[in-house]
Amino acid sequence: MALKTYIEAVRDALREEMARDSSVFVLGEDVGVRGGVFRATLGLLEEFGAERVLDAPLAESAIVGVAIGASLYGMRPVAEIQFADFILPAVNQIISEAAKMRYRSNNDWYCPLVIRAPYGGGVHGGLYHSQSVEALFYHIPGLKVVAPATPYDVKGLLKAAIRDDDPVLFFEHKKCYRSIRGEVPEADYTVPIGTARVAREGTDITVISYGMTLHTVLEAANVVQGEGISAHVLDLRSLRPLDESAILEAAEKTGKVMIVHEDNKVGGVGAEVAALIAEKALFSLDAPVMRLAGPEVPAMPFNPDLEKEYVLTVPRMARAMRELARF
Amino acid sequence: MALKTYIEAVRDALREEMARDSSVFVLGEDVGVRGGVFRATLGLLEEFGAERVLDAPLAESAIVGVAIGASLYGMRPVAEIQFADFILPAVNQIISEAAKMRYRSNNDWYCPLVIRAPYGGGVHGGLYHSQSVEALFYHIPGLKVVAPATPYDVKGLLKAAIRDDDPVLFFEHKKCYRSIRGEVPEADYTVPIGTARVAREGTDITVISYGMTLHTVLEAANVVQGEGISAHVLDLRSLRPLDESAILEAAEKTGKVMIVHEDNKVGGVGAEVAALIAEKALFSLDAPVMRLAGPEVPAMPFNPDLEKEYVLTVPRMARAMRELARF
Amino acid sequence: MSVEMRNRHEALGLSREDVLAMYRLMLLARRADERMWVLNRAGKIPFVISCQGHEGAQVGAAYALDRSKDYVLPYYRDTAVALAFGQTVRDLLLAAFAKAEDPNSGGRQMPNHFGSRRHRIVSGSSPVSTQIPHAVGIALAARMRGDDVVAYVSFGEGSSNQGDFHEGLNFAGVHRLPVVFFCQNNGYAISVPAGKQLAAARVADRASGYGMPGIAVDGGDVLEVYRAMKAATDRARRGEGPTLVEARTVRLTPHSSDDDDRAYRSREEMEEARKNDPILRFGQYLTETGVAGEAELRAIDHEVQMEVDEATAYAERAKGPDPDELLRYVYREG
Amino acid sequence: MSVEMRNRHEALGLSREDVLAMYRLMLLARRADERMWVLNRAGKIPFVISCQGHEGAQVGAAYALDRSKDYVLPYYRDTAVALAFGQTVRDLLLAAFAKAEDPNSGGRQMPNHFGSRRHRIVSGSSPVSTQIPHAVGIALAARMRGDDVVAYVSFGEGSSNQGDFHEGLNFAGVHRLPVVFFCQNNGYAISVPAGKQLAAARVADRASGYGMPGIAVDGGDVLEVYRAMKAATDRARRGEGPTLVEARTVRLTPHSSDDDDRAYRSREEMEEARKNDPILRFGQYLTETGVAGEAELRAIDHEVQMEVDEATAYAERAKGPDPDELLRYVYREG
Ligand SMILES: Cc1ncc(C[n+]2csc(CCOP(=O)(O)OP(=O)(O)O)c2C)c(N)n1
Ligand SMILES: Cc1ncc(C[n+]2csc(CCOP(=O)(O)OP(=O)(O)O)c2C)c(N)n1
Ligand SMILES: [Mg+2]
Ligand SMILES: [Mg+2]
Repeated sequence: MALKTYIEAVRDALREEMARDSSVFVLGEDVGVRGGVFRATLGLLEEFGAERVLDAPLAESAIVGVAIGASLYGMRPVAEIQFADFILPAVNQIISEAAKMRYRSNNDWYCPLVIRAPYGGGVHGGLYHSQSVEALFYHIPGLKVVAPATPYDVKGLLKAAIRDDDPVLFFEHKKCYRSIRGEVPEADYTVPIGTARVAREGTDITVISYGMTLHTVLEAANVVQGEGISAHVLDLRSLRPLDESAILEAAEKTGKVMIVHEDNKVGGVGAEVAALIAEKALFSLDAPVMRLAGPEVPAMPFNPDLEKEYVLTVPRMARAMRELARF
Repeated sequence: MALKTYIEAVRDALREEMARDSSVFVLGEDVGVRGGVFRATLGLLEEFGAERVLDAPLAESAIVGVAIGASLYGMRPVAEIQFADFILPAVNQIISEAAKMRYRSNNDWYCPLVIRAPYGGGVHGGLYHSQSVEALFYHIPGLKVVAPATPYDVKGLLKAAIRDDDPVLFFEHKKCYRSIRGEVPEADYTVPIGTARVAREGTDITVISYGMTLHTVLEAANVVQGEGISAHVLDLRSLRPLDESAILEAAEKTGKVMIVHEDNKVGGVGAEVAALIAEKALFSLDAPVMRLAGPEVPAMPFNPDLEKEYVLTVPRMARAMRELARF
Repeated sequence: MSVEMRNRHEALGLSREDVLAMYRLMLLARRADERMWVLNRAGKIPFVISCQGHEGAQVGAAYALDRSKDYVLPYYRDTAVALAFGQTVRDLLLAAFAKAEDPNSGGRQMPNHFGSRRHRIVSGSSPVSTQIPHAVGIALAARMRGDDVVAYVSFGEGSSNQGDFHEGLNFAGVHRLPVVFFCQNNGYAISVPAGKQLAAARVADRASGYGMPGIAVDGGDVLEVYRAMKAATDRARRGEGPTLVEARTVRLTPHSSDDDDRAYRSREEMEEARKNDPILRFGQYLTETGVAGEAELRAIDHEVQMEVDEATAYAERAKGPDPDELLRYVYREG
Repeated sequence: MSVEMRNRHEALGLSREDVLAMYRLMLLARRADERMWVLNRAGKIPFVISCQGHEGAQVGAAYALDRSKDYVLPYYRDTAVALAFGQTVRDLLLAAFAKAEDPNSGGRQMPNHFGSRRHRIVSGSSPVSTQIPHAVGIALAARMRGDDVVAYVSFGEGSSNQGDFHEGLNFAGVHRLPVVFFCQNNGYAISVPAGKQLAAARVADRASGYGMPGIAVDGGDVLEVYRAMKAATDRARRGEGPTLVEARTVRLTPHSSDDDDRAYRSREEMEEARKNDPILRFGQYLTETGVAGEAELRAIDHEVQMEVDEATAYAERAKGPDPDELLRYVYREG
């Protein structure tokens, strides 16, 4: 095992999959000589050549649309959207085309396609380099959506996504890129899409999260542990399909559930998780299902004080955990 | 009061608002001489001229983007998207631009803009002329989203939307267009955005819905009434903002809640409604919060048997109501 | 009649058999289309969208491709292209009746949403122009794999105003990919005339903005379309990059069975359009050049009608999809 | 020196005061920009995106507009346009420090995301090219209202590959709207050279696809830009419709403070680019034509530097937004 950063795990997964399978290639803005603005594709151009590491024109709908076409031909494109905020021009290609290809052709055509996009804030990105966009996609049948929190899961899920025969949106929290490190095996492995992971065992309250906030949740869990509150933490990892049984099991374990995400609350992933629990584990509940999420504003402001005000901090989470535990 | 169809209410609202305020104009595909493919804009060209009834090139991002620009100048454009399915190329303009304009400019610029789009299925529209797309937008701060079920609400809400100083997505269920009739006052009136409406008083179960399925719910409620089940029915009308207090009140009234929509279940509007109830009315509940929604498939197929299999029918709803009442 | 006129098809390398097959194909598409309107008006099928008036452009284009290996991404009017690439009239009618055997979608999509892997016809959707970047991706992938493949993609002039047109052509231009972009300009996008859709004199004028040639041809003349498309596919095959070809056609029907075009097209205009019926014009060419006599053409028509009758009977009787199919193939199964 | 050369600005109707004011504006934008890099490297501001190398194009364009009534939709490099339309160096620095008084956004947006209603500068965002249809809508609305307004909208050559470019220009072409589309072509989109962005020789070549004139000019020559833009705005004002103007510029900095361009640009190329510095070139023109002496230009620079110093001090001390502001102005209040 080696200690790797989150972004190294992205890069390793890409390199290993490209070496393993000649139908894998990457395309996107600045992915070539620049190695991506976050350096996720660094070195790939040198190793695999310009044909398989394609600097695309600045046009996201074409990046996704061309990738769809290539995937129909049997390639396995990994498209990079430079910032998740800029996936919006490609929504039509993603939802009308990639998501519906297999269904509309009655299983005749399909898209083995991965779309990687750095999302999330807390990095002084301002309104348009900080957004969480997963809620626009986790609703859509035909898509798979993952949002890993650890380098281990990044590598295993990205490999699984590339080998998947259906379109996968792969959301990388950009604040994790360099701040999160973890053990990553040398040997080849995958993490199955659609499975959550218990990130912390606990008995008093259940906290469900994903991405960067998972780490804040774990920190806050340590804080309240000192006060005698034992938090059980579930990392969703996959947002579509959601791991229903893991969610219900975690909810039933403590009967007190809090869902945490950076994205704003209304209609966010937490809505579905809460609804699922209200539907299938209602009588295990000892407290209302709590959601701690970003505020109902369009995005995270650039000004650092406003940004801080937006972000869910350890103290805010710890406060919510205490409240839930006391209930 | 006059008996009007749903689409007549759309047309009347447009005509009256255009006559009242010279800054109101409509643009979209085939809205001019053709009067819209559903005939929502019939007669407007003759009455208000080609400058205010603009046949736009076949390009939804431009239709919305140009409408945004005009709204910034002080006009009140009403953009028609021919089918809600085709709103997807305009998602970037809607979410990145219209929704964020006021916030990003610190209240200096804003978009008094309405986007009308016929949505929903059951009319042999196949995969791409039947979709419900409201879940992509009800999550987005900065937008308002309405989806009326009756001619009265269509007219009152469309007028309110046109007079609103923020962008409103106005979703018209195309199956309602000619099949739903109702009383509409002659005098000018508006229905405030963000308010739900009790569509039926009842005491045993609460059913929450909107759009076409509201009518099926009411039919099913009549069916189970004969069996001694009294259903309380709430018509959401607005999907963003949701009328939280009306939802909680309706839930508390019977303690047994079912949410119904045509859109698929995961991450649909019902998720937020259920989550809200699980958060704020949990201890009033006598039964799990039930959701009856479209299946997790990309869209409604063209074949009539498959379409029928997709649609939520009166018997299916009645069955679910009985189940909930028995709980 | 001049010798050049007589020899037009021969000069293009097309044999007598070729041009008769082309004529037959055009007629087959037309008669199948006409049948669907009859079925629609009889309440038997809910929707029709037509190729009528476009058959010359489509057959000219399809014959310029290598039907044994090229890929096509047709749009909803491209009935004759689907037939040229191997779909049958039965297939068309199975789709019209939305039966289980519909090769495009098993009855899930509207008619004329073509797609069948074994014919290298890529599945299409309703939102216009999304197929344009797909064609570019197919061409890119084929080149990566070292395959000799040209991708054909078609669309209307109205659809050439979508962002995906621009982004797709630009990508293909930059990477010099083997794609032929085929615009069937019938002068209308539903009710909106071309002049309100675009200010350029010709859609083909857009090509220079993508560093590729743009050719406009008379789409009512199947041989002229063949000539232009052959040059474009040859160019693509030689690795010289994409071409935008615009064929001026006529739309001989309303936009679809849901449309009524009397509000926006005069009957005089329709009369004019009918004079440009590509089947009429090609029939005249064949008789005037002595390739075939009137009787021979009538015989073809008769044969084609029988084929359409048989297909209709078959498709009407065919099984619909099992209702359980609703939930299948959202993701890979097994 | 020839007479024509001497009189170039006079022939364009620009007075000595005009050209000195233009020079000052270019320098003001440059010095403010340079200051931001210093502040960034000192860790005082998190982000800079530059106008350096584009000032000639921008000032030439802004002067061709009517700064008392036209609307501008600038992109993030358009510092000099924002200044020309009334924003001050203080405003620029307030935005750089993301302070409450930032006129664009109250500190919510990144620097250089210009917008202030009182200056008729329309609020911009980060996703490129979205502003292009907005400019078209502004022009449409102004014409509906009968107002004499031209809308200016700018963007890079990379951004001219977005669908919104195509859709926006097409709409304006069809409706002959008073918009000037101003492409600042600096040869790069972050690291990707223009040749990988588009295959057309010039972005201006795209204009014919929209039925409008397309003009390419040397963006390092402020007077040439002024000439081309004046023709375009005059045309727009006469009701003759839109124009696409492409100004070839140089990007004298990395893409932004987050970029490192050494991986993709040689130092020789940068040296070449510096020779095309529009400020250098305009300074030479002014001295060679005798409009101003070296000393005079130095005096302007001194004055400008003082203005930047004052602005920096003010902005650094200014109040940040109250944290409660986070939740405000999502919708209309009250
Ligand atoms: C994105 C999108 N918007 C709107 C429509 C509705 N629509 C279907 S066909 C059509 C007109 C297409 O015109 P054109 O491209 O000229 O093709 P034609 O039908 O004339 O062959 C429209 C507006 C659609 N299918 N997709
Ligand atoms: C839709 C979108 N995709 C990607 C980006 C990230 N991005 C910011 S600037 C830029 C390059 C722009 O190049 P160009 O248009 O040539 O303008 P320049 O910066 O060279 O002046 C990119 C890719 C973005 N802002 N918006
Ligand atoms: Mg057309
Ligand atoms: Mg550039």
